[in-house]
Amino acid sequence: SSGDGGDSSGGDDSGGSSSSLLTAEGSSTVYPISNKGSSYWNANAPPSDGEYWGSNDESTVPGWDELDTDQNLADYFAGLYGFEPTNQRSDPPYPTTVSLSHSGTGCKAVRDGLVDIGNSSGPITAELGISEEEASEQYVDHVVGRDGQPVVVSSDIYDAGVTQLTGEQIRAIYQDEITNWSEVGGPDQEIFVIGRAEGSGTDTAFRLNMLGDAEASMSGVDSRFGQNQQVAEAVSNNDGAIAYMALAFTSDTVQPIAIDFDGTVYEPDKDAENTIFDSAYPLNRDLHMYTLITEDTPSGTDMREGAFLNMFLTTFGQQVFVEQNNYIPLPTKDIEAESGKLPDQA
Amino acid sequence: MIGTRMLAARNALTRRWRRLSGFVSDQESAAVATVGVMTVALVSALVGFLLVSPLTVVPFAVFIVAAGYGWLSYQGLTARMLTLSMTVSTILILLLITLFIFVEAIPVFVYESATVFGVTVPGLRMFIQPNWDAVSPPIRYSMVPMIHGTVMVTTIATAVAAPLGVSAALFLSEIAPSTVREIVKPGVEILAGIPSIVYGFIGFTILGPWAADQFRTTGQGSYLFVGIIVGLMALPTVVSVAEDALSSVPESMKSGSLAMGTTDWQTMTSITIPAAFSGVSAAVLLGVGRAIGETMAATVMLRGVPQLTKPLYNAFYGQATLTSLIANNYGEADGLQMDALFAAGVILFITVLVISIGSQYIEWRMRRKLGGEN
Amino acid sequence: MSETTQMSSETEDTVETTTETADAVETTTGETDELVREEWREYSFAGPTKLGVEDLDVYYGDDHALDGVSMEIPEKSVTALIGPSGCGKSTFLRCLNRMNDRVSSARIDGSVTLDGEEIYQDGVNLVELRKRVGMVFQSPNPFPKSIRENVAYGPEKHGDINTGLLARLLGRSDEEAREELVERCLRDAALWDEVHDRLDDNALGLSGGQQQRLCIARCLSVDPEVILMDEPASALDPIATAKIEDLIDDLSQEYTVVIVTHNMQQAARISDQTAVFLTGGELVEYGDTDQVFENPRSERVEDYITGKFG
Amino acid sequence: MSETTQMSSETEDTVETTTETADAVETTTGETDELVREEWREYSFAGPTKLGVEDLDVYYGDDHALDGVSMEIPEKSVTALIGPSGCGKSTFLRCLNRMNDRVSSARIDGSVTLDGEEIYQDGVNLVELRKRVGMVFQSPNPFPKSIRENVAYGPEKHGDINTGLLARLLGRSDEEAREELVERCLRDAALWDEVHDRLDDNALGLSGGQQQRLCIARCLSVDPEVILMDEPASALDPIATAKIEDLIDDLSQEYTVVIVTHNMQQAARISDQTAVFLTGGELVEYGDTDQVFENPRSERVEDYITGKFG
Amino acid sequence: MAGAAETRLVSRDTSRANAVAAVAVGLAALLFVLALTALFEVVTISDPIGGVPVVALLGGVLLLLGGAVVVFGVGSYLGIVETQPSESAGLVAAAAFSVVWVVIGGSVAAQVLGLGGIGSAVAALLVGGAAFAITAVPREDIGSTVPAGAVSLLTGAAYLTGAIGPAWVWNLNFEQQASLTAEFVIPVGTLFCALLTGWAAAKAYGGFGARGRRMGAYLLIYLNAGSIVGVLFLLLAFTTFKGLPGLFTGAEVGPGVGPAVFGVSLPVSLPFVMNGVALLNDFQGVLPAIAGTIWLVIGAVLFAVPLGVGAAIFLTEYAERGRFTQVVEVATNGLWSTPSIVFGLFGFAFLVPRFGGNKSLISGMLTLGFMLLPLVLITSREAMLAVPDEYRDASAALGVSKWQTIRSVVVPAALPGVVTGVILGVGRIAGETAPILLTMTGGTFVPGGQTADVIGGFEFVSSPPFVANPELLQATTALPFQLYALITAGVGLGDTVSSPEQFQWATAFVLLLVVLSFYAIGIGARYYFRRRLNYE
Ligand SMILES: Nc1ncnc2c1ncn2[C@@H]1O[C@H](COP(=O)(O)OP(=O)(O)OP(=O)(O)O)[C@@H](O)[C@H]1O
Ligand SMILES: Nc1ncnc2c1ncn2[C@@H]1O[C@H](COP(=O)(O)OP(=O)(O)OP(=O)(O)O)[C@@H](O)[C@H]1O
Ligand SMILES: [Mg+2]
Ligand SMILES: [Mg+2]
Ligand SMILES: O=P([O-])([O-])[O-]
Repeated sequence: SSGDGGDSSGGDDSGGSSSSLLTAEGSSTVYPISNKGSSYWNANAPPSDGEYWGSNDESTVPGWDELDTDQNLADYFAGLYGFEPTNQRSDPPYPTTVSLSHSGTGCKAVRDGLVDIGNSSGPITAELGISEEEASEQYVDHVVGRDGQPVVVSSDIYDAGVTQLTGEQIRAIYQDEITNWSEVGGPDQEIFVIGRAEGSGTDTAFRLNMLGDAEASMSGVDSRFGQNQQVAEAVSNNDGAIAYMALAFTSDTVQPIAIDFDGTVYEPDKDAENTIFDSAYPLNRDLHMYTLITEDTPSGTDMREGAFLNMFLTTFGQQVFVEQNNYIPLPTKDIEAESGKLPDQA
Repeated sequence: MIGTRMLAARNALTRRWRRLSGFVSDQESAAVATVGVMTVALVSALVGFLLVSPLTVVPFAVFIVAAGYGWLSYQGLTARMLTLSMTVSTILILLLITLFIFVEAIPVFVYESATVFGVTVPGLRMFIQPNWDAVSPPIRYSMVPMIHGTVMVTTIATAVAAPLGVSAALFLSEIAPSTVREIVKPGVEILAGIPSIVYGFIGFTILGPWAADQFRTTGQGSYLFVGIIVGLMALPTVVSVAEDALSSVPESMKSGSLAMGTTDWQTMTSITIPAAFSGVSAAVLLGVGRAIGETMAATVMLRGVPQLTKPLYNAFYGQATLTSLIANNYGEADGLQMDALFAAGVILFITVLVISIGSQYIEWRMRRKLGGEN
Repeated sequence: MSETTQMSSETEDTVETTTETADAVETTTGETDELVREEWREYSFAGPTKLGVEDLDVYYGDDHALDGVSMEIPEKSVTALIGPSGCGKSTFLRCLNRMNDRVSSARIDGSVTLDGEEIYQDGVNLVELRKRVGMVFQSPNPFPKSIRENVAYGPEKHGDINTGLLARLLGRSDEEAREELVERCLRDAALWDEVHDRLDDNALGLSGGQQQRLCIARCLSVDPEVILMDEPASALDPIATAKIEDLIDDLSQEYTVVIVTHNMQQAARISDQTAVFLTGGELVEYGDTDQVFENPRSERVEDYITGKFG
Repeated sequence: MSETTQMSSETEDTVETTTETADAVETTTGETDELVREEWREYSFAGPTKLGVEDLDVYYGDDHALDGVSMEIPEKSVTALIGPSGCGKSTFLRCLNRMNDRVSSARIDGSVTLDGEEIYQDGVNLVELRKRVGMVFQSPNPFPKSIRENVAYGPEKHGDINTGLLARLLGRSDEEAREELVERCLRDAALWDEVHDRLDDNALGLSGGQQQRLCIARCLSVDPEVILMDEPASALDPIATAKIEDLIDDLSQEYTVVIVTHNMQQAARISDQTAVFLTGGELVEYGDTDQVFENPRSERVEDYITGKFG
Repeated sequence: MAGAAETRLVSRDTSRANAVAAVAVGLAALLFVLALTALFEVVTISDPIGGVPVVALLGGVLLLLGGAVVVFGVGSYLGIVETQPSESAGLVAAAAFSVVWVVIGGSVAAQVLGLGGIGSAVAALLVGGAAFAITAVPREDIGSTVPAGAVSLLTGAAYLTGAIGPAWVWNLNFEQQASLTAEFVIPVGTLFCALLTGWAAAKAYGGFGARGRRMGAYLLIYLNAGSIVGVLFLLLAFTTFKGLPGLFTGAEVGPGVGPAVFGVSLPVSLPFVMNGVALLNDFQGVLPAIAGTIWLVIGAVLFAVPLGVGAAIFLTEYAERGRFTQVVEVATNGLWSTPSIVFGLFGFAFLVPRFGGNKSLISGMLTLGFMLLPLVLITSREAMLAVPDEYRDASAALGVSKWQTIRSVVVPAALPGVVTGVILGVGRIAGETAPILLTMTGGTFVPGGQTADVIGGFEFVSSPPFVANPELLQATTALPFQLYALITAGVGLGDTVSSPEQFQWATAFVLLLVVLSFYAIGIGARYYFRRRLNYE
């Protein structure tokens, strides 16, 4: 799996117990998950820390019953893969770092061996333009959660009553066929069409799932931004805006709308009958963390990566890192399938 | 004619060679040997570095040792050799920069060739068709939108920086009492120090939304405000170079005019500015160069969609400049698209280089003219 | 005018300060000199006074460059200022048309009158003053323009002649008046014959002597009453110098000329009266040129003239 | 040294070129002068010749700055060079220690000998030459260092004195030798009394006259045989000038002094023999100072000395 | 000559008319400030001040001003006021006024009269031509007051009558829609009129003629200089004001509260600059970015200064001035104006593959070093050329060799210039984002534990290149990049940052502080050296 990125000093990273820095890079969609995981990992909170790890009277860690350990957080997860505990707060058995860019960059970085883990919110096949076979021969695809990619509008539009659009309308907006909100029942105002950077997973997934082709044209876009956060900022700062993004970035000023696909209305509400939080939602997508298959690690995932990835596949991880970020946790059977891709625990 | 010129060239060469050999023969042979070792080691280290060899460090270490020995034994000669190699390195870096960005840009020039009158011109299509699309076929890497954006931003920036800058330079060199100058001059310099990302930050979070609101545009990001901000950034360059030019007009000329009973304003407009005209225009040119190369403010504030504004003079919209294209897309770009970014770099590089050389030429002419030569 | 107000406060309290400082410096001078000084103070001439200087002190920062100088300069005559380098000749000259106002470190105390009117007071129109008191500098400083433009520069700026593009568009151009003026001034400066066929050439292409005469012509063009010259021939060769000297002689028919020179023979040749400054900015002797050179009252002046120093 | 080789090729073909050019210029000079010239060429003095100059021509680009100058300078005496501005006095002086090699546009033809040895030939050690032929410049140019460092600069760089950090660490420091040297040179330059209590002050803080004497002290520190002085007193006041003149007088006991001055009285006062250069770089008269001033052979020199031009 | 009256040498009395002109200038200045506050929405144009709507107030003052200026001009023309006007206001003024009136004429024709494209163009040209004639043909007192006053009168009338009211909008009918709104046009129009009438009034105050022109020009030039300083001050003050709360979040003063440095606890704790971003921190900070910036600067300086100074020595002292030095000069000047992003591209293509293929601190250092190099070379060369030849001559005349002269005289004398140049250059590169974006930056919100520690990172290895420093070969962050990351991706700060906005502004403020302190040191050094070298 791991290339020589981050530790090209020639440090020994073929063995699972190397303690060199674990690097991840890529998707701004996956970033909230992996970065939160990474910060928990690096904090290596002791079991007495009821806020971030461990159980005590005041707070209960989700899924604590499964874990129930008296070790520090990273010590525990790394220990499962044979790493020595440090028993030090803020000093994990090996540190991790997550860089933020977008999926295309993450996939390229893992391909070129620059990082251990490539985060991507679109399939690597679309990001790198490779076939399924090539992908499965070279990379291991670890799915850690799901995003019900929302379409959002600025609050002035939402308040003016545009709370639902059809899939066709959205496509028309993005392909420059509809340019004024009045055409879809809103106020007489130009539509500020916001897109994500080309090469981002969000963009690829949107073209794929909404426009039907990863290379579909998007001539209607007025403005493109590098990261989801910037999109959110732009939507809240400007009137008449529409954008696609990831669930983690919605807020009061960045309102997701309901979308009508062929008569089925997917609501931005977890409790609705048809919800964008459901895998049936056409824009629903997997959030990936790719690792590279190399000669040293034919399985594709070494012990460091395994220990880190395993953390996300626990109930604890799904709840804290995925669900608390407003993403969709994996169903149990998917978790089992994903766990199967990891190396055996010590 | 050509014959005599060649003869002259040969004479010059032989003279050089004789001088060099004379120089070498004047030195102790051990000194010459040391310098020889240094030269060979340095050249090998350079070659090693260029070839990405891990052994680069060996010749480099030899160079260091030889230089150390030479320093202790033949300081004058070694110093001369060292400073020469530093000069050569500096030139080499310039050559490398030119070489690398050009080489990297070649594939996209080939890809975007177009045929006119039966002649295939590499890269022509980048300049004659206006669509950039790096995702949907047909993939097109047109530079037209970015050139348009750069021209828009630079024009607006120049309109801001040139008059204000020249007037401020005039103020500093001719008008301000010395106490005021002591305050304003560092102030202008500090203005030059404010990092462009800080401007970009303020522009993106405050100015952008404000302008979108004022002009009722569809969303934020306009050439107008990027231009104004970039103009503000180019201002200090214009001020300091123009001030140099203005104050290099000899005091005797200014006194000559004042002694005739003209006002100082008349002296400025009739004597000082005309005499310093070349220098002042060089200042403006350098400011233009700065504006063209400005990156981060544009990257953060613009819309990042490479297309022409409609109509072309609509400065209330801001799409992309050559610089912002690179900064926005280097991350996910790959293959040809990456090469296209290098092509943008090449355009920037050549433009700015031409401007720089032009302004140097103008300044050189001015110095000659004030020196009394015509 | 900002320059004017700058001076105001210092003008009034001149009398007190000067006497003190003068005393302090005087101690280095011998007794005889003291007497001599009283004597030349009574130098009198026929005809009216053009410029009157009373107790003029100039400081550059802490540097006392002129020390209580008083003298009266008669109309339509040539007055030479001589003295060793750095004794304040140029400083004195530049006080007469307030060009020293441009030196920010300079502080000026005392009084200078032009035709009896104080030039160091509030509300003096510097433009008008410098029109009436013209100046020619040590090294020729023509403007980087054509010869014609150089000569016509002053009148054009003063609006006496209008030949700009707009004036031409409106048919108000005074081309002829300008041509006349240029010819007259160049003739007066003894330059016409040499340059009349290349009036459009750049003035920087002239030789040093020609440039200096051009500067004189330029100075004449605004029709001044007084012409100040600061070593106008020091950068010139003997032939050019001779021409300038002749010219000065002619000019004194109509103008009051004050000239600084480091060449004593020159001073003796061309001036009617001579003032000798010595180091420290004192005016040590002032009188008829013949008398000063042949029979100086002060010993120090005699030393200076006979070349014991300087 | 690169400078040495630079000279080599030009040195040989001196003789031919010079005669031609000299003829061309000669036409402007009167007949009598021609004769005079022959006469002073025979100026002879008792005692040995220190510097001999033969047919020296110097060109700056196309500018002929020195025109076939030949003269011999006697040991342990003061030789004054006078002449109008730009006549080539400085150029001549700078040829005597090959400082003119530093002007890239200068081309030098002819021969200069020091104690009979040609200094314009291949392999001349310029460092050694300039140690033997020291120089003091027109405007005082002390280094921006302390007074002590200024005086000790030459010997330290030549390794005669070692007081660097390394030397001090190794216990080889010649502190005492340095102190002695500094004192001796400053005394010789008549500066010791004024500065001995502030040797560590920056030399730029001294007055002009003191700076000039410091430069003389610095020049003495490397123990030269000849001292060239280019208008050493022109920037100084009378008192400082008098001190320098006394000093020159003293120095001539031990050193051969060649001095350029624009002050004829000064030349008359201090020098044993005087050479008069006139515009065009000719040496027009050379002889005993008294004779040159009182009874010049050339009319042009007489004109010059009596101030008809220059 | 127009000012037929004989000019007196001394004129002390200020006339009442002069006072009027002075008051008009003052009024214009007031209006200028008022318009600025309206432009930046400090006062809202629709709100009333003391019962009068702001628009009406502006309109009234504009009318007053325009009237005053016109009356003064006419008064001068009629000889009621004593002035010395020139024959004409001149070509420049005429051209400027005709441009102004072309715009006004065209806009009014298009907007109010609803003429089409050609119609408005004709109207614009007619009005512009008339303005040109009125400026150029009559005497200066009329030519420079009437067109200016008329603009002001017209604008004032439009505001007062409500022709341009707070709700006024002019849709420009561009394909990408844009409109001019009252919020923008009213303050800007006022600003513009204030400038025009202020200029005219200043001219009137100077009595027209040469002195009047000087007055008018000086007014504008002073205003410009003042505005530049004002903008600077505003930028700094604004960033400081916004940045301080974030900077001082969680700050504590007291013995031992701070982190330990060499075993001693500091008496201050400023978490924002002493922490990284980590889950267990009480307060988040940007320490790794500060450290990254410092290392970048150190690396760039270590690379560029020896190289640049050495090359400068060779070029000034050894190389003969000629073609070669000229080419190098042109090349270095060209290199200095090369856009920073091009350096980034070069670093990306050339350096990154040579240091392990991924972004690394050392690639960033060298890229910035390349940027710094030409500046060091240029300033060192200038400083060395400025060393008087007398020093070199004096040393040579003592028989001292060339290198000794360079070492003991030239370099020490040039040092102030070199040092100042380097510091100012460092200030510039320390704030650069574009080049490091492509060559060095990795983690966005880096924990304090991952602060780059270059010195501790050195180690020897058995295979070539024998020396290794993983810290140098790792991506890290730096202040300008951190700010960029905050703009593009404010996520990831964790839950412990109560206000991401404060965090952003504090980062901007710290960046500004770091960069400007380099500048302050540079400017201070220059000041110090200049005073020290000018031996009083
Ligand atoms: N701008 C200035 N700033 C400071 N000091 C000055 C300035 N101008 C002149 N001085 C000083 O004032 C004194 C008198 O100078 P001034 O130029 O008047 O002398 P001068 O008699 O004209 O000498 P020279 O014959 O060399 O021209 C000198 O000591 C000089 O250093
Ligand atoms: N470096 C140089 N380059 C070109 N021309 C020079 C140079 N130095 C001197 N000259 C010219 O050579 C001629 C003689 O100059 P030099 O300095 O020797 O005269 P000088 O007699 O010392 O005059 P002064 O009394 O003014 O010092 C002059 O015409 C001068 O212009
Ligand atoms: Mg003078
Ligand atoms: Mg000389
Ligand atoms: O997840 P992305 O940042 O690549 O959209």
